[in-house]
Amino acid sequence: MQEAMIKRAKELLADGTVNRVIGWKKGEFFYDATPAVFRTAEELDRQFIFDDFTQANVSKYLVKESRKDGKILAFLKPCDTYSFNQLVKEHRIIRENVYVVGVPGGPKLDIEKIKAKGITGVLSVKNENYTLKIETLYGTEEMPFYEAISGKCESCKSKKHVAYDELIGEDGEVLESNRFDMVEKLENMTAEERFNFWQNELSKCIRCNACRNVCPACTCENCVFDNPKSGVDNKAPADSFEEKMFHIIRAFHVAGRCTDCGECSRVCPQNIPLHLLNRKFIKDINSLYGEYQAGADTTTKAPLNDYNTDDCEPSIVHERGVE
Amino acid sequence: MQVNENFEPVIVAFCCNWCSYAGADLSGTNRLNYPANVKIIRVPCSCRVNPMFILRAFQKGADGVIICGCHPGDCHYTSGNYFTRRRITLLYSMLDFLGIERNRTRLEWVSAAEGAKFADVMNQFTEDVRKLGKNRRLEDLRCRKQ
Amino acid sequence: MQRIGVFVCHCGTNIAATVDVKAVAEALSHEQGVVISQDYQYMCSESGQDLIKNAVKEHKLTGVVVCSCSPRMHENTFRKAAASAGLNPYLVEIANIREQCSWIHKDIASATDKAIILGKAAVAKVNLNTPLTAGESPVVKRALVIGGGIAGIQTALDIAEAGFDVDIVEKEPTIGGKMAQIDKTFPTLDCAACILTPKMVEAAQNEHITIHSFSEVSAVKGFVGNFTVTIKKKARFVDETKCTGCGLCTEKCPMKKVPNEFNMGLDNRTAVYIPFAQAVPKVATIDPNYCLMLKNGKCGVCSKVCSVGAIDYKQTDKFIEQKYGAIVVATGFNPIKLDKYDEFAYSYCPDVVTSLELERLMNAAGPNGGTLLRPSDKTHPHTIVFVQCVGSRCDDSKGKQYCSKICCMYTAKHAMLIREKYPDTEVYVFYIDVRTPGKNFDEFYRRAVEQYNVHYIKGMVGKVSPKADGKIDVQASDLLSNEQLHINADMVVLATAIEPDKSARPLATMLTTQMDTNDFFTEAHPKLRPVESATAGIFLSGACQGPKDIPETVAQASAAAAKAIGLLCKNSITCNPCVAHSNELMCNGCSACEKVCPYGAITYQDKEFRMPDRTTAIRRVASVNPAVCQGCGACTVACPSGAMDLNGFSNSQIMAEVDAICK
Amino acid sequence: MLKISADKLNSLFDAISAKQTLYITVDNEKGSAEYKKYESGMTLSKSLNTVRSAKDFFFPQTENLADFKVEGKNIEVIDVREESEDFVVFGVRACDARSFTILDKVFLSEPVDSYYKNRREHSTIITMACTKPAETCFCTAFGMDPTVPEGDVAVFSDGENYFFLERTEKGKKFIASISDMLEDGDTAKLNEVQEKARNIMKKLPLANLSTKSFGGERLMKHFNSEKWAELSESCLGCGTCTFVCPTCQCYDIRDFNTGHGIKRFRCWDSCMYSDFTKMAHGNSRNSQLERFRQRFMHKLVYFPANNNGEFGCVGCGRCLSKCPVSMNIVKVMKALEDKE
Amino acid sequence: MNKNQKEWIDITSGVNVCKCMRCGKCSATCPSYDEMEYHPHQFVYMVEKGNIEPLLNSDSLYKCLTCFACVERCPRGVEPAKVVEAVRLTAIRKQGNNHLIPDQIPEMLDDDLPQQAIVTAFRKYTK
Repeated sequence: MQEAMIKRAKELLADGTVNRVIGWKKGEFFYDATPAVFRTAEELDRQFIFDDFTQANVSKYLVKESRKDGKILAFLKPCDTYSFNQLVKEHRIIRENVYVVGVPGGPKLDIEKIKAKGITGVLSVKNENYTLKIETLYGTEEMPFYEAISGKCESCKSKKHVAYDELIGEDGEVLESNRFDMVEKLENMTAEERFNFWQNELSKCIRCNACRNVCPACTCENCVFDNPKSGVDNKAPADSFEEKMFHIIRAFHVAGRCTDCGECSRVCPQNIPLHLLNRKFIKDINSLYGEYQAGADTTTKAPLNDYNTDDCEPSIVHERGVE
Repeated sequence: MQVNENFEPVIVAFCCNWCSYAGADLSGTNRLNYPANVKIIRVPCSCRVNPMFILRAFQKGADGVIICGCHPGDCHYTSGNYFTRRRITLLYSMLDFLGIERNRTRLEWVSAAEGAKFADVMNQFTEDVRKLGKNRRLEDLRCRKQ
Repeated sequence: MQRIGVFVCHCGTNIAATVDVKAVAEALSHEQGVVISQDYQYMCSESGQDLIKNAVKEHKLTGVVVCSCSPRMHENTFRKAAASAGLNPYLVEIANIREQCSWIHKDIASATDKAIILGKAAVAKVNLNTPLTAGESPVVKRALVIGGGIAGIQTALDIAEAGFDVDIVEKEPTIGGKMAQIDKTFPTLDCAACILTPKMVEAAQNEHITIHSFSEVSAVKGFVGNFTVTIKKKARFVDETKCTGCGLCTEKCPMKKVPNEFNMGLDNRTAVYIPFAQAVPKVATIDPNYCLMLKNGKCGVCSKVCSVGAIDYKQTDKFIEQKYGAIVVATGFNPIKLDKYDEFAYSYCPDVVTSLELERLMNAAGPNGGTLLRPSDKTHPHTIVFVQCVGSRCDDSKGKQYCSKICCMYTAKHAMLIREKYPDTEVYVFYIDVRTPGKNFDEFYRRAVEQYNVHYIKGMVGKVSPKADGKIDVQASDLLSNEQLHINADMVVLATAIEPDKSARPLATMLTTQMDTNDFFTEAHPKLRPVESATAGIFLSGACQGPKDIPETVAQASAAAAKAIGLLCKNSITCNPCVAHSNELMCNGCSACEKVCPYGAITYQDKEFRMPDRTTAIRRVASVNPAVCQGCGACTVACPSGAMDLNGFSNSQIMAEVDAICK
Repeated sequence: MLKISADKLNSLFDAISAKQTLYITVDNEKGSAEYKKYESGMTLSKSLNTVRSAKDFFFPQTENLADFKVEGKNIEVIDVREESEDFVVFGVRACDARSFTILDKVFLSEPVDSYYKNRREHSTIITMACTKPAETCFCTAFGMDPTVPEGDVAVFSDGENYFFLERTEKGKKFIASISDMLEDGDTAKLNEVQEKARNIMKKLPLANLSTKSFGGERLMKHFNSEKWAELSESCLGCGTCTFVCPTCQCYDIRDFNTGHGIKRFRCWDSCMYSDFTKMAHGNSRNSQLERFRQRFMHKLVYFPANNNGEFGCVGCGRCLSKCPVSMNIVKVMKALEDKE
Repeated sequence: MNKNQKEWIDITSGVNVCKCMRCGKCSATCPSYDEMEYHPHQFVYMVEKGNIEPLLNSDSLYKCLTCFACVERCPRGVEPAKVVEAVRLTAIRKQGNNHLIPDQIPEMLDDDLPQQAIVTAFRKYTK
């Protein structure tokens, strides 16, 4: 797959439809590829990589890149295309400055899952019919492929490219995913248990803003948390309230716009399940206002920017579920 | 958890200028009593209430926040309260998801003619919040008054 | 540094009774930025306002807080006072310590604490106020009157008199409303048609007035001075321009079994009809539910006989869009349904009629040509019983709580007319109280009792039961002689309660005006602004605002017209300065605000910006048209980065109020 | 050297925590380690290092500096400092231990930071030698021998028991206080374990990372290098690297209005943030390239220039694994090396 | 004006007698109006004035058929039948004031009087 992408990229560079390519660049090890912009075929050959570990969502970079001159080629996985569409709908990406090539998503692996199993000093990983052979400094280890799948791919919601000018490999379709199971489990807990669960999780937050800066829905020019005049600019996790305020407001700002791409939970250094907050909003919107997938197209109004006269009343929150 | 009897909850009410604020005035002209814990902030429309204000109130020590607006269909700005209804339903559902007690937050449609309803809602809401006791789950420890 | 003046009002004893105003003034004097804090007996009085003016000049104040009654009452008074002293009117904040504090708490300590907190919140807000100047927006010199009864006609005539164009939208085929159905009017007994039809003709001929009969308002957009209204002209299958009103088609139409609404269903009319002789516009209308041609395609007699070819079976509803500066609501009233009052046997005895049906029975153009006959067997009635307050003053779910105001007078009128025309007929009126306030009203009622000896019996009718021989047994109690009467009556007339027209509720939603629980339009202020609605630019004329008789309706119609003229004669009106504004540096151009704006006040343009990293870039930013924006604030919450803020109720101001309250 | 058998370690912990508060490294349910206040029954963490470094004990993420009581117009200042109680931190790795010496250079040099000093004096650091370094470790590049860590007391494990070696005066006193539970033991097996660890160090992928092309004197060359554009293009400016880094010492001072007074607190700040060192005219480094360059120049050039060659990085490898886009100091060093 | 007797009647009847607007509709629909000395609207008016003595020893207490026509038709929601019942209970509850004594019954019987009427009357008129 990587070779096909490099070949196609070189063709498009050569015939001038694009003057640069955004993809992933090899890192020090086999798993730390960095999103990068390539301008020459030589750079592509030397550094371009696309394998089981390149899972970063590059659509957020296109906000800045699409404003530069010249057209850019972007390799987008199915979940990235939803974010891309959402950003196009909000006029953050100038659609005609981007040439989108859809690449197959496929379950990506997460090195953190391997390390969490206590395997350290990892040198290389090979996948032999769904069991991973891991070379480490301390001998070789084995691990079933499915246990190393990244969190966001485990609950993958769709393999369908919703925005592309061209496709490499065939297009998948929307999947029936169990992404709301954990949300339901939490909903069935009592209020006391839920509060303790979140108190324990959110108190670990070190306010590093990685979740906000990686989120393709969080592209404000001047975020409300950086602007002292907004009244909610808090930088210090003085006690549990600051994080709750930050995460509730952030979840609310992306409510109805979050495409559930899972990047926020992937990048959190403290492994807080932040995607559960966004999924709670998605589950509520689906159950109260009708199925809605952000980024499925670039026209329908986001649920919070729309209404219909017979919406349910907020007291529904009091009547349902466990007290 | 036991609730001491002389606990006086702090309740912030956001009332929309055209309906519920007029309803509050009407309950005043009819001398319908409701507890003094409720303090009203006037906003042009219930759709002006930003979730940040609600969280700010809880942060600074409020024990209950209630939002009052015009009945859907009566809004002076035609669609203001429809947006409020969606935003507040999602926000309250999220607060419930985080384990905050449900009776600390409420939304009530009160028209300018429903002075009695306004007083009843405020009495009942203050009682609900008094039963729950001081807001411990969503307060900022630094703002806690000794 | 802010220099704020705090003024705490006693409001006589309204506030001072349960709030220690001295303590409030003293407590607020320590607040940040407060330089002067004093209390006074009546802040809204002339001397009270002078207090503010002098303080502004003397202490060079940059903000004023008045702790008094509701801002809905005297915000403008205090703003004007501050403005006349040179302070920007929008640097004045009101703390409502009367309706929302002193009047509703008995315990002085807690009421005073609350007043202090509300004062602190107002001071915190005024610290962050910015001076605002009201913008201007153009006024369309055209008025719309919804409803063509006497109220609508009178208002339209007065507005036209002032030289402005007026459109009347009437849902019936003709204007005239309920008054056209009335026989004589009290207290002068002159015939309703004689005083109404000249006005209808005048309205038709006035070149400033256009009448949209058989039409309804289907959508209203915009705001004061700039309403865009969509009028649905219902299909009447007759070309208004061609029809001369000769009535030939109504004679020849084979379908004669249609219940005639104009005569309250007491007689029938043809499928193609003209409601009554003096109808304006005098144009036929075809009733699609009964016309054989429209229902099953067979007939077409009317198009054959019509000499000018005005009949057009293919006509469909037409929609016109029109811009207006002011809208006057004159939707009028209807008698309530009596199906829940089976004790009066209205639904199963034809001789039990409502007063409006009696009007038709006695009217010359009525079903029996003016002679009063019993609807069942067309014989002359010898005893008629009138029952007052049917459905009015009822505290149960069946009827209305309010008194319908006009029944006592029109029942006295009916009784007097019957006694005068048919001296042999006995007339009994069962009443709870006779309410005849107003000029010459009581004298009129006493004449009915003394000269025409109508029997007024204090006591309510309990049961009306028609007997086999056609007579009706009325069982009532006579409270003064403390006995139960059984009267053998030929006819029973029920003085039915009146309620607003059914079209009022959807119309209120379109106009975003307020309504009370009985569906009457709520006036801006019951005593001081009875003919305006709380929504600027929308006025109330006639019974849509509450039960009232013709003299009052005409008075209020002219008042509404005066108010509308007051608005239309301005070239532009100062509009609400508390509108949204976008901070272009922080705007993402994501058009979330544009989607939630009910008035479409937000547009986007590409502007060049110097970015933080010293490059220049073209960015799509929002800009709010202050003339169109009404300041609802929906956009400020839809905007994630807080770029969109609202003058007068900005994010920081509301947060400051929240902080002051939770302190 | 004094030792204690592995199974009696918990009773040692109980003894220590009886006298003063003890923090040890514990594995949490997410598979990563963190420092926790010791309660009996906790087991020492098996993983290599914690996510949040030990600097949090001396330079906490948020710390109240002073309170102001506001009554209407008069303000009263309240000093909130109180003497820190003694505490012991067990399980610090060599890299984190070296980070304390770096932080000491910053906070304990004139003008001395009293908050930091107060905590530093009341602490006793017990470090543990590394036996299974991860591929992201490169502490050897900064002249550190992880098998013999610094700190007050160094602890070595040879599988069955733990050997204690005092490294400073404070460490000596500490060992004396628990000497009744320790007994002497030969270190033959220990030296063998250390030898095995050392040659693994040599085999680490980043073992031969050299720092000779960095330091104070190459400031202009690195500052004007045109590689920064390519290196910084993927950086999101989030601040994870600075908050997990044991040697980052920048902080911001802010006031918080609690409604009945003002709390002045200091909190970690990240040079990657857009409002870092934001002044009246704005932020002097207003593009992500300048902020990115500032972070690594500070670690590799500015800090050594001010501290006679001592680098600002201790090679713990946290920023390598925690950066959302996997851009880190190793890639920067490799990109900026003088290629002879 | 017997204060506590009026309050007791207000409580047992659960009726707020001040709501009556003196329209007389209850008496108008009362089927046994003629037999009663005091009519339903008078019950309400006299209880409101507290003038209860004449009601207690008048026979009209036992003429009320409890058909509840007055309750159904009262426009103000005052329930006259309950007021009558409350006054009747006040009367019966006095010592030895049972309106119906068992040995009176035989001569009251006539064959078309339904047996059920006797049972309900006995329950209504005795303590």
